[in-house]
Amino acid sequence: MKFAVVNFPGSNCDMDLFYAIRDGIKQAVELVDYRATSLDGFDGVLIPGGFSYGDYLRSGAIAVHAPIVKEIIRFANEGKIVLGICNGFQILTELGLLPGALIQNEKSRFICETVDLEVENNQTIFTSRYQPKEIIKVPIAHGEGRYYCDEATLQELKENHQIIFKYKENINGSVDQIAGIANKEKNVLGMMPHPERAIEEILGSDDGLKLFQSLINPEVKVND
Amino acid sequence: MKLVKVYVTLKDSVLDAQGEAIKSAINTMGYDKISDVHMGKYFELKFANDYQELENDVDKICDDLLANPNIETYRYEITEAE
Amino acid sequence: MKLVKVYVTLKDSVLDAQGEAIKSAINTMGYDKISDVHMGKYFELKFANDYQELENDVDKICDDLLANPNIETYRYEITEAE
Amino acid sequence: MTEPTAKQIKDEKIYQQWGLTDEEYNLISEKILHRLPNYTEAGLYSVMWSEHCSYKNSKKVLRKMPNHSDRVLAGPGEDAGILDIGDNQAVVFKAESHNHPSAVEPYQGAATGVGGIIRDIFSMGAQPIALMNSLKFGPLKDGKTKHLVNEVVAGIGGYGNCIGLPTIGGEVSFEDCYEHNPLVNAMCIGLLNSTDFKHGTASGDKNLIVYVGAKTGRDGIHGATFASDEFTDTKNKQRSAVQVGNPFIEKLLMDACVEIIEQHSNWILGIQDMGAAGLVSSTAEMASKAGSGLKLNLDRVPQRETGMTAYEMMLSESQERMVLCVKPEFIDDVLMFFRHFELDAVVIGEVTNDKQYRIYHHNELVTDIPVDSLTEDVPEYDRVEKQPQRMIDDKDFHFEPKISSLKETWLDMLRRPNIASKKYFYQTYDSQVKANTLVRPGSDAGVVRIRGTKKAIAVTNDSNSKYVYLNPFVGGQIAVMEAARNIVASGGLPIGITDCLNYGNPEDPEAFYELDKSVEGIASACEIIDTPVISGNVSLYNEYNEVAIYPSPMVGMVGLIDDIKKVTTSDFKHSQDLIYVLGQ
Ligand SMILES: Nc1ncnc2c1ncn2[C@@H]1O[C@H](COP(=O)(O)OP(=O)(O)O)[C@@H](O)[C@H]1O
Repeated sequence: MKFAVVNFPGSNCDMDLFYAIRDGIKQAVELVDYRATSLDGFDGVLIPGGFSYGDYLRSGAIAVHAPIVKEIIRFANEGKIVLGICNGFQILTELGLLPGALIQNEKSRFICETVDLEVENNQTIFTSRYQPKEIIKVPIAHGEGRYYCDEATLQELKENHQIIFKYKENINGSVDQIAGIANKEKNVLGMMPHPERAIEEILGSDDGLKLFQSLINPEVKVND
Repeated sequence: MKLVKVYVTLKDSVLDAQGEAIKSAINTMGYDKISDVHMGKYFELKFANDYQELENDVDKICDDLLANPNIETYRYEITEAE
Repeated sequence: MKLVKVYVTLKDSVLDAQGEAIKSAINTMGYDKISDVHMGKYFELKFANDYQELENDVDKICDDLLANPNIETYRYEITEAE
Repeated sequence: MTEPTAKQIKDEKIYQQWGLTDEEYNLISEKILHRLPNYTEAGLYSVMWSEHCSYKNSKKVLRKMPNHSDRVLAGPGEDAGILDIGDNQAVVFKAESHNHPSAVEPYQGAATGVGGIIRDIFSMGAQPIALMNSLKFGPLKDGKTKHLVNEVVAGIGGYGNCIGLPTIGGEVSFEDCYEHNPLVNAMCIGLLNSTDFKHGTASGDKNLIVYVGAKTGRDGIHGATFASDEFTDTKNKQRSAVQVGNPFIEKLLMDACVEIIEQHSNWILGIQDMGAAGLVSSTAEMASKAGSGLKLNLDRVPQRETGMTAYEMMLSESQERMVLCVKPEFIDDVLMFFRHFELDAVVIGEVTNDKQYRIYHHNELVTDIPVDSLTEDVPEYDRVEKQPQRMIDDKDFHFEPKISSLKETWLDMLRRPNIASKKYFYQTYDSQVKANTLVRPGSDAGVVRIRGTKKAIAVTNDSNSKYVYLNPFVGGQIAVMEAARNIVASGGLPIGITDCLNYGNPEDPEAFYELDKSVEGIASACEIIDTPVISGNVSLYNEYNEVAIYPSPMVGMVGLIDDIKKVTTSDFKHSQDLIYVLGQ
């Protein structure tokens, strides 16, 4: 498979994601500039963490006006893989590809920690390698990671099993402890934690690796 | 020149974490009779004087960029500036 | 209840990185007749109605916390609120 | 506003307000120029002759530090020092203080301190890989100090997190003497993927001087002079020498500079960041080091504000700007290259071979002075030193701790802010971005691996100003040795240090003694363990109402770990493990 890592001005986890694909799951991967107008030839598009456009105004708000975004929308609508991590998640909500918004952490400070996540839904192309309800260790690093949506949206997320990851402990004040959600079709995933920082034991955890492995063999179910 | 002043605030249903933090800082400073603090954003946009359909465009700029309708509301005033 | 609205803006000589980024985003969106964008902060503070020397304390809160006189200026309005 | 004339500057002694003494002014007009300097020229001298830019009070002391070893590729004198780590790779590092700006505008002061030190690293062509910081504040007793601490920490985090460099360690301490004079020292470590690097020089007649990065505004004018002055109650308010940072632009600038040097090394002859005293300091140093002269046309400088004078433009400390020296045949390539990163890049002047420094503004020659008079020919001072009275008085003092309840004392100690965990602070720094961090803040040293090799780099920041206050020489030694223990305890071999020397007014003989003797202590310890001092920074005049801070040298040490399997951390691992105590 071949993946695109979209590089916005100010993205700073682009190479981490690049290495996760190249070294972690040994697949083809290319950095794609925000000015590009085509994602032809790619099987999945990954939007990295960082501070696109300095996170000025609101995180992710300015990035949605970059040229590549039209292609990301097309890609998502065609049912192809779209994964947004941290700033990538913020961009996907600003774009409306995912519901809700990410706002300043409850304690109003940036938090960098490795936290426990619970895999809420392992029946997706992103999570099929995880056990149901598996607890995984994944780093977070964000100041605006509190997931917010209104009551009706939350009901919908629950009914459609769109909540993919939850924090074990509500570290940032997110509604329903939400750490990651997918769209209804489950081909677009946004998450605040950084699985690409958890692909080697030596860095503290390799629990993020299964997420990337799920992408290349979506049909394989590891749970018995 | 037209000067447009835009005020963006969080919806009441959304917890204003920064407002809370500032409130407790104000308390720490010794002012305890403050009951509520909210923090929002304030913008000043300048446009050419002969701008057609300014209001229409300001609405769009607010909707598409300056405010996120999921969490925020906005209001604005259009004034004359030199 | 007294409602104090505080507007904090960067001094003219101070770099407004956010304003510049927002301006170029507005240009990218196709509105090119915008000549200037500045971003500031907006606060709403609520105080008890019988607050003595409100103005005095608001000045101090602004000077010491809400604005930094080295880079920012502020103005405020005191209004009545229910 | 009309600028004072050369005669007014002399008659009204305006130069004094800028920090020049009568002797210095006379030296300039009588021995160097043989005429009176005009307003712009006097401004250039006053800022370049400040302690912050010239080290005129500390140079003699700094020479005592060892700066050679088998690994040293570049030592003091460049934007940052460089150490060979084998396999055609090198580490580049430096620390910088931003004490005064942080006292005035804590968030921006701290943030721009981080921004400045990052530029020092990538201007050497190195890829920055990690950040550290050392912070000292007054006791955490009132809202004011808490606010200051929160803002400084937020500023450090705000810049580093946004630009995407992991902050892998540092230190925070609290002491009465820092209440009005907090210390904010930041360090950056970079990796050079080749042992050849770019000097900050401007050489070769007719080669072009290129300005890259953010536009110039009126911010931070006289910041360097400001850093060479004390605080008093009355001065506090009127200061406005604070610049604000834009980490977003710096990220673009960093990526562009690293890439252009890595991929198009032949296009660029020299590169330097515009730090303290911005345009004048960077360009004058580049020309002087190369033995060249320079012509600059200020009308070409990208400007954020209108109506700026030559004086303002030359002294502005607007952030996120670099100066390059480029061969004319590659100029189009270079300009195009930066434009692709959406950065301003313009030719603002050219190199000459007559060692004169000439500035044109609105088609007028506004400065025409020997370039070396701004850099190499700055007078050096031999300050008088005297052992502090307290050391003489307390010579026989012995302290015997009286402990009635070991448990109570223990718990009481753990509660002290200086001993308690600093997680509340470092949790707000992204310590893992780039996915190379093997040891995060909270252990003895931060450790980052070098991707693609078995190696890793360990870094620590250490200072204990109380020891230095009690005995400057021994205190200096202790700082180095503590750093070395932290490196060794992390599995590394200490290979070199950088430092920030934070002291009071050097014109006070006791303060100068503290500086001199503690540097001798640092030097002697560095000799013993073969850790050359390859870069550093001096911050003097840290005083408030004439009371100085404790002498506070900060040592930033770097260690090499040849195999990441050898990385060790400080926490106890399993119950039943045996605990050993090594040493005396
Ligand atoms: N305390 C010190 N120990 C060793 N070298 C130092 C020290 N202070 C300054 N230097 C060196 O002197 C040079 C000039 O430093 P500085 O003026 O801080 O650089 P800049 O302001 O251009 O970043 C640098 O090479 C720096 O490493």
